[in-house]
Amino acid sequence: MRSAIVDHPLDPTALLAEVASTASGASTLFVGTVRRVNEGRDVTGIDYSAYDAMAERELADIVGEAVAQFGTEHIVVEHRTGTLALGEASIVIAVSHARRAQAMDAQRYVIEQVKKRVPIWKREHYADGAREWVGV
Amino acid sequence: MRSAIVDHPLDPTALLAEVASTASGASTLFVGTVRRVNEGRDVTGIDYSAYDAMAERELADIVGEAVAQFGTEHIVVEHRTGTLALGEASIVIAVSHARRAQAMDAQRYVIEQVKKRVPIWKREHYADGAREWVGV
Amino acid sequence: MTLSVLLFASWADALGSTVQLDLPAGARVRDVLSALTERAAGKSLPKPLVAVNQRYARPDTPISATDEVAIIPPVAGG
Amino acid sequence: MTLSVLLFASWADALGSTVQLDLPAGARVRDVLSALTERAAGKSLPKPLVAVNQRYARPDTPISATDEVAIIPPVAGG
Repeated sequence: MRSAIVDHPLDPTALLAEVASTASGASTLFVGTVRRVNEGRDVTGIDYSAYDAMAERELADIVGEAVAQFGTEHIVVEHRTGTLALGEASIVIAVSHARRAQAMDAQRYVIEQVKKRVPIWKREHYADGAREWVGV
Repeated sequence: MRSAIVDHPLDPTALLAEVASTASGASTLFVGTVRRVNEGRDVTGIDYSAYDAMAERELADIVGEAVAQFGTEHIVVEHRTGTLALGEASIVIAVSHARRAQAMDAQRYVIEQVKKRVPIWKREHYADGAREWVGV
Repeated sequence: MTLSVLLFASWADALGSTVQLDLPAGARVRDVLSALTERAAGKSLPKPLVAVNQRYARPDTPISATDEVAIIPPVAGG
Repeated sequence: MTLSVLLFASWADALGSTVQLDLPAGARVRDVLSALTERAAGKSLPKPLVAVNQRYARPDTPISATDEVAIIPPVAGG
């Protein structure tokens, strides 16, 4: 298991390879990406910022919980910070597990907990030039 | 949307790219792989065979159902046939959706329906030289 | 009528990938299954489903000589 | 005691990324929040949580001058 907050583009393929194991019957990848439209407004990009030390610890806690709860060591998560263009990946979650149901359950647990707990914020850039913090 | 039964190695990265869209906030990838151990026996490889024409139609039906039920066009599935070594991918399911919950729900729907309905069979090769059809 | 039936997996190993059956006119899926089960007597084969023209069919589905009929042992894709 | 508080996102835009607060000895998380809410008077800011030493803290968690205290506006990662 591994988790990190990084400031460079994410590589889903590398994370999928990192969790690969011949003990696993299923691997899953979740990739969060910057959407063109959010709540009816045209988005042109997003700044992600983090309280880095706490975000890294909280993310590591979540991965540790998923490892314990779903029974696989093969979970890797990276979250990106900085300015992201449309379509770029903000988070990649890779899981592999002997059993497919647990691989999918672990994937969902991690993304839902990340959304709730990890101190990361995003400021959307809109086509009209405005920039606003999301969830405020 | 697209689905296929193929007899060459699968490329998860290509399928992930195929479903990418700036209308999507989440992409998921499910990869089924050949496990080293099944029900306590050491596996060395698997032959997958299909009733090709029906398997292609059934797989296309499943993808069409998921497109209608979960509300995204961005679903691509490939299932491989032939002899696969340990760790090789037998199926790849790529989905992208505006919303993460629906992306994950569609992923799960497709793999569960494939397991139930698509006429594909596997014969495991064991370390002791035996070969047996699974699910028999 | 003479009906060609496609077999797969363990059923193909036991009886070949195609079997010719002589069936009375008006035969149904259940008659195909009975005839094949008789041929497989003594072999340990899993109970299959039957597909007619590449769709799963019920036991009472009628069969004609031009239908594509297939024996579908328990599937294991994914 | 003088306490340095870390701010993020909309709170950092409004008050800066660090704020110094003078608080009585024995102050708790709720006192930090009260002091900061007073400084932010008139600005439209979302209700935050507070982290002490990089963990979410309750309103009655006691604070000392050496703690790392941070204001956590609603998170939006993922």
